[in-house]
Amino acid sequence: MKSFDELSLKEIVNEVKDGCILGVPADYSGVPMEFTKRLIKKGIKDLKLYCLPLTTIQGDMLIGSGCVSEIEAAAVTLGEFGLAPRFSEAVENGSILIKDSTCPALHAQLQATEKSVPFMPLRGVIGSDIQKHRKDWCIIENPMKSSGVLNEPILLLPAVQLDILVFHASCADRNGNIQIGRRRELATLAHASKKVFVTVEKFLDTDFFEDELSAATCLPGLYINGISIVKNGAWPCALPGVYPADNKEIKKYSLAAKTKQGFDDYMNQSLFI
Amino acid sequence: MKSFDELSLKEIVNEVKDGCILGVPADYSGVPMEFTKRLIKKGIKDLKLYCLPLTTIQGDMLIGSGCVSEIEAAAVTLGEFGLAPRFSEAVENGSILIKDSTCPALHAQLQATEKSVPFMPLRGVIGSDIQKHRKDWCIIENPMKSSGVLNEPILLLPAVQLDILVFHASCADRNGNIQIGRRRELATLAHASKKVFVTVEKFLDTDFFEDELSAATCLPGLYINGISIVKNGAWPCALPGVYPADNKEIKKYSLAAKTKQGFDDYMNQSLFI
Amino acid sequence: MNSDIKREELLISQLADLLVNDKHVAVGAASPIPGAAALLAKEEAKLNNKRLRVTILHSNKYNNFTDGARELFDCAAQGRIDTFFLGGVQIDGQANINLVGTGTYPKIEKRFPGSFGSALMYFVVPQIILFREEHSPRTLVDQVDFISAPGASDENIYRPGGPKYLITNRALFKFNKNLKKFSLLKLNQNQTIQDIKELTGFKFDISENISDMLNPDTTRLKTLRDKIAPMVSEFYPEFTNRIWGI
Amino acid sequence: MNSDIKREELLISQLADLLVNDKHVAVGAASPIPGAAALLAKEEAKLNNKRLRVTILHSNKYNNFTDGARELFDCAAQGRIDTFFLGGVQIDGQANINLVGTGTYPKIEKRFPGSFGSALMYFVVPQIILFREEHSPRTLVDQVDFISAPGASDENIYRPGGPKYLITNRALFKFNKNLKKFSLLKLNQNQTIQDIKELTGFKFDISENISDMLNPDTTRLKTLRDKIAPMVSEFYPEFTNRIWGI
Repeated sequence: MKSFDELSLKEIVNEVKDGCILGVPADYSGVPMEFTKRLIKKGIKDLKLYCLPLTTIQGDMLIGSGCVSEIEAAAVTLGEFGLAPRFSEAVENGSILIKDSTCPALHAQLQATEKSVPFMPLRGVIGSDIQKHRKDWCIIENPMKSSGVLNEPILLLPAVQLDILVFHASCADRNGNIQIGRRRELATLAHASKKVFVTVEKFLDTDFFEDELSAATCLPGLYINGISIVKNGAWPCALPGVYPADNKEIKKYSLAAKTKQGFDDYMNQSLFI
Repeated sequence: MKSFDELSLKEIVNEVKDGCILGVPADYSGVPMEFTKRLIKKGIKDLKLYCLPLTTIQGDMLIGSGCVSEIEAAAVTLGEFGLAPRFSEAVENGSILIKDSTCPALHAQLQATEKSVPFMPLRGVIGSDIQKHRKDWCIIENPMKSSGVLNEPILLLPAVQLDILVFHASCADRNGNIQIGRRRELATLAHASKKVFVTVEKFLDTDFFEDELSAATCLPGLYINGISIVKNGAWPCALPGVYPADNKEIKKYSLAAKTKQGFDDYMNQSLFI
Repeated sequence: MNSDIKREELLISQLADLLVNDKHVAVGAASPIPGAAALLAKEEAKLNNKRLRVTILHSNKYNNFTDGARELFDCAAQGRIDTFFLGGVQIDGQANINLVGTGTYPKIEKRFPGSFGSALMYFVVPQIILFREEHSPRTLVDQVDFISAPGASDENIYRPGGPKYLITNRALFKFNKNLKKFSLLKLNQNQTIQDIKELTGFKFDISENISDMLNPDTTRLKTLRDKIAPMVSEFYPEFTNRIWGI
Repeated sequence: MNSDIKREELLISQLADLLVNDKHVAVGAASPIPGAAALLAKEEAKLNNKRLRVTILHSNKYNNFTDGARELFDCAAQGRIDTFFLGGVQIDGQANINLVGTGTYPKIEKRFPGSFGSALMYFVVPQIILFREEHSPRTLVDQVDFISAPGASDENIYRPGGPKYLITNRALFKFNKNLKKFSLLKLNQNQTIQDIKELTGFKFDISENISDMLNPDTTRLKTLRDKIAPMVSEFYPEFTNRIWGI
C-alpha cells in the first residue's frame, strides 16, 4: 500500500466545500493557481479566505468570481502591478467582508491553534483602528507578575483553525513528505488546518528523512491528506527557487481586471481555453 | 572586514559570567562539551541552567563541579546509562535549586521571549505538582470569548530570556550562518538569548543562502555573537548527522560519577590530561 | 527459529495488540519495547492494507518531525497522535504518575530524572499506555509522592486525552475513566490474581473477561525477529543485542 | 559617468545617511529605494570597517531569515532590527499612518491593500523611516481616515520603537516624540519652506538648522551606480531598468 494518497486535481477541488475557511499562502510560499482556477470553474461559493498574511492574484480572482464572502488578511495587492482591482471594488461596494488584520496577528492566531491554546498574546497593534474594529480580539491587563509590567494592556488573539489548506510546492518524496525549503509559514498553516492538500511539480523517488539536511527542508507527510501532480501549478505566480513569476501575465491580468467586464473576459479565456 | 567574529574557545568561555542564565541544549541538538569542560576549569560559579528541555552529561558535570546554583529542566538523565548521579545527589542534599518543569513549558517560555510577549498560554499541566510548585506561573480564567471555553482555567507561563547560549554544530559558512539541520529548537534558544556563541567542527567556504534548500538548514548569523572551531566539540555526546555518542565514555562517566570521589577523579583526568 | 518466547517479546506483542486502530503512534525517549511494538503494528497494518504512522523520537529515520523538539507536543495537542507511552517511578491507583522522585517534594529522598513532557502528553493524547516493567508495591503505589501528571482532571479542564492501559511484566490493566480506577484485564503466564493483588500497592477491579496474555503466534514472532529487530537495532543497539543477539 | 543626478538617487543617498549607526536594517515589500539605500549604507560601512546587516524580504539572496514569514516580526520584537521603512496612503501630523483606504471605515471609498505588518513594526523598531514619494495634501493629511498604526502610544503601552523620520520627494522631516509633531529638516532642491507648507496637509515645525538635501558626492554616486544598482536588479529589475537602464 502506498504511504500517501495521490489524488487528481479534481478530487482535491471536491474537498473544498461551500462556506469553508480556506488557507491562502502568500505569493512567496507557493500559490496553487491551477487549483484556484478549477475551484472557480466548479462555482464554489461563500469561501472565507484566511491569508498568511496576504494574497495577490489568487485572492483577487476568487473575489472577482464571486466565490468569497469573507477575507481575513493583512493585505490584498498585485504588488508591483498595483492594487488588486476586484478586491478593492468588492470592499468599496460592500459585497465582501474584510477582517483587516496585521501580519504578526495572522501568524499568531494560527500558532495558537498549532499549540491548541485558546489565544495568543501579541505586543503592538493597540491603538490602531485594526484593533478597534476586531470584536473577536480582546485586551486584558497583564496578569503575569513574573514578566512584563503589571498595568500593561495586552492584546489577545483567538486561535483560528482552517478547514482546508491547499498550496503548491516543487516536489514530494515517495512517502508524501513535501519540500518547502525555508517557507516555514507553510508548516504553521498546515499545523492549523483540519485538512491539507498539496499540488506539486513532481514526485522524487527518494526519502527526505534519509538525510538530516534534506529532512530540514520538508513538511512531514503526516499533515498531508493528499497530493496531486500539477505541472506549472503556481503559474503565473512564482514557485520560489524553481521558477519566477510570469510578470507579463500578471500585468495583463492587472490591466484586464480594472473593470468587471475585462475581468470576466480574462477569466473566460483562462478557464475555458 | 570579516562578516562575523571568529573567536578562540577561551574568548567564548570568558563571555560566561558568574550568576548568568545559561541556555543548555538537549543531547540531540549539539552539546558543547569541550566548552563545558573549559568553563568548569575556569571555576565558573552560580550558573542558572535553562535546559531545552533536558540535559545529560553536560548538566551533571557542571552540577558535580559546583558551578550551578539553579536548574530549570524537564529532566536530567544519562539516558540509557541511568540517573544523572551528581544531579540526583545535589537535589537530594539541597545544594541546588531545581525548578521542575515539563518540555512544552520550557519551549513556550522561550517562544514568549521570541515574540517579546510577557507570557504564553499552555494547555495541560494544571493539577500536576509541577504547576503547584511554580510560583512564577499563573492561572487565569480564559478571557477569550471567541475561542475555547469561558470558565476554563488557562495556565500562563512567563517569558524567559537567557543571558547566554552556547551550542556545538557541524559547520558555519563564510558569513557566520550555522548549519543546524532540523534541530530547530536551537533557533528558539538563539532567538530568546541575549548572546549566542557556537563551537563548530569546521567552516565551509560557501554561502548557505545562495540556495533555498541549504538556507532552510541554517540558523542565520544575525543571531550569533561569535564562532570558534572546536574539533570533536560535542564528545562524548553525539553531533546529530555527523558523529554518534561515545557510549563507552558516557558509561565510564556514569560509573565514576556514582560517588563524589569517583567524579572528582574522572574530572581531574579529563580536564588536566 | 527459536520458539522460546522472551518476556520482552510477549510485552511487545501485547502492546502491538493495543495499536491496531491507530493512525499515528509516537514513542518517546528510552522506550525500546514500545518502539518495537509500534513498528510491529505498522508492519502488520500494511498487510491489512492499512496505514500506521510511527514516530520514534530516538531515531533519525523514524522521527517524522522537522519543526524542532517542540513539534511532538504541538502535534499531540493538535490531536494528531493517537497513542503515546508514559512510564513512572511510581504509578498510583488513580493513574497519577510520578517521574520526579520519592519523598516529600521539594525535600526529595531519591531523585529521578524529571517529568519530561508527561504533563502535556497525558492531557492531549487519546490513548496513553502506561508502561512499567517492574510490578511491585514500590512502583505501583496507593498514592504517588509527586504528581508529574494527574490521571484525571476536573470537567472544566481541556482534556481530550488520558490513561487507557497500564502494562507491566506481570499484568495488563485497563483504566476506567469514570470510576478513576484500574481493572485487571490480562495476566502474564504463571501469575495469579492473588499474586497481582499482593504485588500491587493500589486497589483495582477485576475484569469480567480476564484472560491470560497470549504468546505471539508464529507469523508475528517471525515478523518481529526477522523484520522488526533489525529496524530497532538502528536506534536501540544495546537492547536488540541483549534480546536477539544482533 | 553621467553626472545628472536622478531624483531616486538623491533619495537613496538621503536615506543612506540615516543608516550610518545601524547594525541591522530590514526592508519590506515593494521598496526599491529603501532597499538600494540599505545596500549602499552596507557597502560604505564596510569601507569604515563596520558591519551593517541588510535584510531585504523581497530578495532571496539578501533575505536573512529561515524561520518563515513570521521571523521578520519576531526578530523586530526581539529588538534585533534597528531601522525599518513604512509607507502610507495617508500620513498625518501625529505620524499616524493609513495603509487601508480613504473614507469612513468600514465604508471605504477607495480601498488600498491593507496594513501589512505596520501595526507591530511601528511599535518595536527603534528607527522607523516613513517613506512616501508623493508629497501632497492628499498624502500628508491633518488626520488619517484609518489608523493602521499610531504614531504615538500611551505610557503603559510597550513601545521601544516608533517614527523617527518622514521623507518625500520634496522634504525630510524629523518626528519629535514628545511634541508628537514633525519638524522640517531638509528641503529638496528648488523647494521653499512656503512650497512645503502649501503641499503639506498638516502643521509642522521648522528645524533651526534646516538645510538643503545634498547630492551624493562622486564616490557615493559611483558606488551606487557601479556596485549597488546591479545588486538591486536581482530583486527589482523593473526599477533598475527604469533608473539605470540595466
